[in-house]
Amino acid sequence: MNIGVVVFPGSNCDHDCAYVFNDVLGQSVQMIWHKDTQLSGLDAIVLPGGFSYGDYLRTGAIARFSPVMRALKAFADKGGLVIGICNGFQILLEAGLLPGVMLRNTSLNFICKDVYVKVENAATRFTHRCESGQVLKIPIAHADGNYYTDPVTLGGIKANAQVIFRYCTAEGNVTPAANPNGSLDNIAGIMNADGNVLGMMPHPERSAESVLSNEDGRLIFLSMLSAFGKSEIRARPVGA
Amino acid sequence: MKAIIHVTLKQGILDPQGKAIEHALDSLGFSNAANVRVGKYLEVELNETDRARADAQVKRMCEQLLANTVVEDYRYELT
Amino acid sequence: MKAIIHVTLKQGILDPQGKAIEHALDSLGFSNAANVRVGKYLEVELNETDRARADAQVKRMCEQLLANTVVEDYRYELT
Amino acid sequence: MKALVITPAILEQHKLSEEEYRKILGILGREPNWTELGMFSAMWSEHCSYKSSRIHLKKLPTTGPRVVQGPGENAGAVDIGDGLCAVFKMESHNHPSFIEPYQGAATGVGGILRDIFTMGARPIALLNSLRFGGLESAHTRHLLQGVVAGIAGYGNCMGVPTVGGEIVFNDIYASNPLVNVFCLGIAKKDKIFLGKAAGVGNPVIYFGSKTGRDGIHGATMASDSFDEQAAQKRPTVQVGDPFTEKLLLEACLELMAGDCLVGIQDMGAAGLTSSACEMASREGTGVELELTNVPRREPGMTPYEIMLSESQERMLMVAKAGREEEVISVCRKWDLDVAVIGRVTDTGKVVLKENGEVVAEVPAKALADEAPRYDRPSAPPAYQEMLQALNHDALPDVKDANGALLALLDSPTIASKRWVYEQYDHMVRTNTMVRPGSDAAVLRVKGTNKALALSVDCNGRYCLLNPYEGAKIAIAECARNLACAGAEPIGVTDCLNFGNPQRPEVMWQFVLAVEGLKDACEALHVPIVSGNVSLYNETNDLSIYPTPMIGMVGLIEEAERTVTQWFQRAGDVILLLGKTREDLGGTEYLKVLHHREQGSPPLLNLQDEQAVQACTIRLIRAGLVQSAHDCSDGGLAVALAECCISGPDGHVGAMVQLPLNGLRQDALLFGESQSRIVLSVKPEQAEAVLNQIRDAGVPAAKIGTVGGSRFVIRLEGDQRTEGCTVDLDLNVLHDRWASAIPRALGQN
Ligand SMILES: Nc1ncnc2c1ncn2[C@@H]1O[C@H](COP(=O)(O)OP(=O)(O)O)[C@@H](O)[C@H]1O
Ligand SMILES: [Mg+2]
Repeated sequence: MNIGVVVFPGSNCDHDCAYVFNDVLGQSVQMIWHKDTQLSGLDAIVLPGGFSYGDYLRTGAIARFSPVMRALKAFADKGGLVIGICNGFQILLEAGLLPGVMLRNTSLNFICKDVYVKVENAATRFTHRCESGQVLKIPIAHADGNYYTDPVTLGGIKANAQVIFRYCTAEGNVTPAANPNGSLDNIAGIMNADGNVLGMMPHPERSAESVLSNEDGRLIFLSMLSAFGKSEIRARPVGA
Repeated sequence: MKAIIHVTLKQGILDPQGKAIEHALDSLGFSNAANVRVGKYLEVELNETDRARADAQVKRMCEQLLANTVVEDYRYELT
Repeated sequence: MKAIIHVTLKQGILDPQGKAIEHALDSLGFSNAANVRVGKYLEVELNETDRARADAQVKRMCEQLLANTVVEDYRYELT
Repeated sequence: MKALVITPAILEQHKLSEEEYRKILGILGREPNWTELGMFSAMWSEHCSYKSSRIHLKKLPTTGPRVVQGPGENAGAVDIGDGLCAVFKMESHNHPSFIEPYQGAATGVGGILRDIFTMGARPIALLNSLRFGGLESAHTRHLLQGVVAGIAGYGNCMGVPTVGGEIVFNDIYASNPLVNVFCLGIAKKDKIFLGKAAGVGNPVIYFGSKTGRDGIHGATMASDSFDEQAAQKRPTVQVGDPFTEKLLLEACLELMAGDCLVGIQDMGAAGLTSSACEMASREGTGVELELTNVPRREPGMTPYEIMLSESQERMLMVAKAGREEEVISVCRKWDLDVAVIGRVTDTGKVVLKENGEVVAEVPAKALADEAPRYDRPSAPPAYQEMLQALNHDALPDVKDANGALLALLDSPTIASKRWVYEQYDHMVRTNTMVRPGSDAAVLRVKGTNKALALSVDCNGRYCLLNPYEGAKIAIAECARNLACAGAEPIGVTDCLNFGNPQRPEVMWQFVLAVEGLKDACEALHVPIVSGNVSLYNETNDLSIYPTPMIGMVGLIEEAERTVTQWFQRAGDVILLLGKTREDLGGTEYLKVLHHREQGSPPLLNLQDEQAVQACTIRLIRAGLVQSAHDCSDGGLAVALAECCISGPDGHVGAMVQLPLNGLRQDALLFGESQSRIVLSVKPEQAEAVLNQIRDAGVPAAKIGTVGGSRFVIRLEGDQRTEGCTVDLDLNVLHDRWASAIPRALGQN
């Protein structure tokens, strides 16, 4: 599978995403500079986490004007797979590829920790290797992950099964206490109506290797692979 | 010409920052402070002498970049 | 009574945010925008009818919490 | 060049003594002008010149088979095999953080990161050591929140994980908090870059942010004590821009991957002055700069201001002649300001021009290396004997062991630091195998089978009571933390925070502490490869405790062979390595329960320490250990409690029995005897492991079993029937420990 990882000024999980797809799962990875306007030969594109443009003004607000975004939109319009993780999710929101906005965490603090998310829809190209209702442990690391949208939009994405992950307890209960940042309805990840663009705040690339003592996030990448009829090529040992 | 721009959260949208400040004010003893709302304030110098053109430009800046109109309102003055 | 508060970076203090916005405006084609400075804008409702007391309070709020007077200036109005 | 009338007031303002000024006159053979005076003032400040500390620092062991770069460069480098080096250093940002906690701490992180990536290393880990006053003070709470947010704000944005650190709260730091930041990066061994201006005629290139009037004279301020006037120094505050630094990092590493670079140095303290003169001085060359080419943020800046500005996120580099375009295009790609501002010369001088006219001319070596060195008088303080005198018999033994343990876990110095490290991205770069919360952080090294363990440590109270022993213990404890992760120590960096060196008692502390570091490093065979000295940490004549902070790096050959501090499984057997003595002096117990900071710190026998550590590492590498935790603040009872409650996935109880052996109860439970480690091992392997430990000549005992929902310590041989045991519900224990800091901040 050919994966493109977009590098914005200030992206800082770009290497991590490339490492997972390339070194851990054995796929071919291409780094895409934010000024590139041609995207060819790619099966899926990752918008990685980080602080594009320092997160100044609003998270993702400046990055969405990067030249690459037009090509990315065209890629998505043609059905290409796009996954935005953390800052990538924020950029997708600002760019209008996904509905809603991110507000500051209710604590106002940056929060880095493991959270549990419940797979609300396992019939997607990003989650079909999970069970419906499965609880995944995946870390978050953000200051602006408080998802918000208007009630009409919310009703729409819920009715359409576009809410993919919700913050929950280890047992899978979606409770206010399990909500780390104040997100509406405990939303941790959503998808577009066509099912080819996913945004999620938790970082699956940080939980995809046994050496990091957590492989839950790998299920998302494996789902993407098998959506293309691929499987991981080699499971690498530690570090390698 | 200089544009003075205010970007504020729309009425009804939860303002986590405002709430946190309200809480902090309260614990500092300012118990009569309420409904704190936090917005952004921007100053932009414009190399432009035509008022109408400047106006149109600032409006576009706000719409495109400075405010997220899904949740934010903006207003500006030119001086 | 309501306090309208502006908190801005002192002259000469680096404003990374303003710099990044200026750069973004430039690449969006607003090449005549310059010297972007970003500050905070706050609205605080005060359960207080005495103007002088309100004034003193807001001043203390700014000094103690709302502005970081090491790097920021503040100004306010009461309405 | 305009001559200048130098008055005593001007010298005072520049923190130069009459004698130093005479030396400057001798060097120049004339009066300096304003710019030159400013340059000398900055470079000869304590902060830049180490004038009071240098002769003592010479004694530190800095060599070893793994050392690739020792002290003197931007950071030290140690060989970790596979063609790679670990590049690391620690820096203080104490004064700026007191003036403006957020920006002070943030720019501290920015500075140490630049030190690492200037060497050609990609930073992969940050740690921090913090000292604050007691959390009862609103100002301290403000400082703590600001500093933590500043470290988070900068490190998180850079995408460098903050994987560990330590915090101590003690009123002595109330008006002089310490903010020390450690950074480690990985570089190819044959691609280490140094700060040298080699090759006459090569271009000197400036890149990064523009220069503003920020932080002018930061270096001299760092060598200043505080008083009520501190507020007036505020305009010198520097604001960090981590976004620009991230671009600077990527641009540097991209440039370094090519071959157009000759030398590079960041502009830290003393800004353009220090980078220019140090680069020339190291190579014995000179540089000539045209200041009008320096990118500036503000109009009307004078040469003085340009040379002394400490604006952040700036670099100076010497490139190969003719390769300027390559450098410029990489910088432009990353949206950085860049300008050729001068050339390398063979004059040995830093020559500054403005519009072609010479405005300053100073020998580079004189600025960088010829600052006066002082062997300042040292003498023990009059109160030293009183401090050390502690009559144990006058202290009643502990009556309520449960209460005492809870009080210790509630002490912010011992309590969980989760509130802090949850604000730090500690996982970015996906190397963090062991996150904050265990004795040492562990990071795998991509492309190898290895891992690195990192720890920072220092007990300032021990150092107050006995600077020599305290410093030894700082090294030993840091190494012990690494040993508990199965790592062999391979390199040390330090950050020596002391009071005013012009006070003989402070010098006495300093000299003894350096002796202690030396002896401990030699005994544990670990070199010091980089470091920093922060003096004048005093406010209104009150000096901080001597605080020689230590950062240590350990190597784990097989990444998977590492363990954490928390108990793993019910049924495992708990072993205690090392000997428990009546070590109550200087303990956290004495402070929290008896409100005394007195006595002699625990004695440390370096041979015993070495044996305990080597044995622990060997057992972990053999896969025989389930968990390992060292005993430090709060002693054995606290260490055991932490083994029960500090794991990320829930708690596990323990049933422990300790023979009293004639010791006081409080000494046994809360004394801080050194060289002790708590291991848990599988029951079927317990006997064999115990024999191995004893064969290694290390005292050890089986002291209990893991399991249950309570934490219980029974004292064998105690005659009393009441209050002589610890017996607590795990949730009670955990809540007290976990909520202490948020509670103190009013955030629970
Ligand atoms: N300022 C800090 N930043 C990040 N992590 C911290 C900080 N202070 C403490 N920690 C983490 O909390 C844990 C406990 O710290 P500490 O009690 O100092 O450990 P030790 O006594 O073993 O050195 C360690 O894992 C440490 O890395
Ligand atoms: Mg420890």
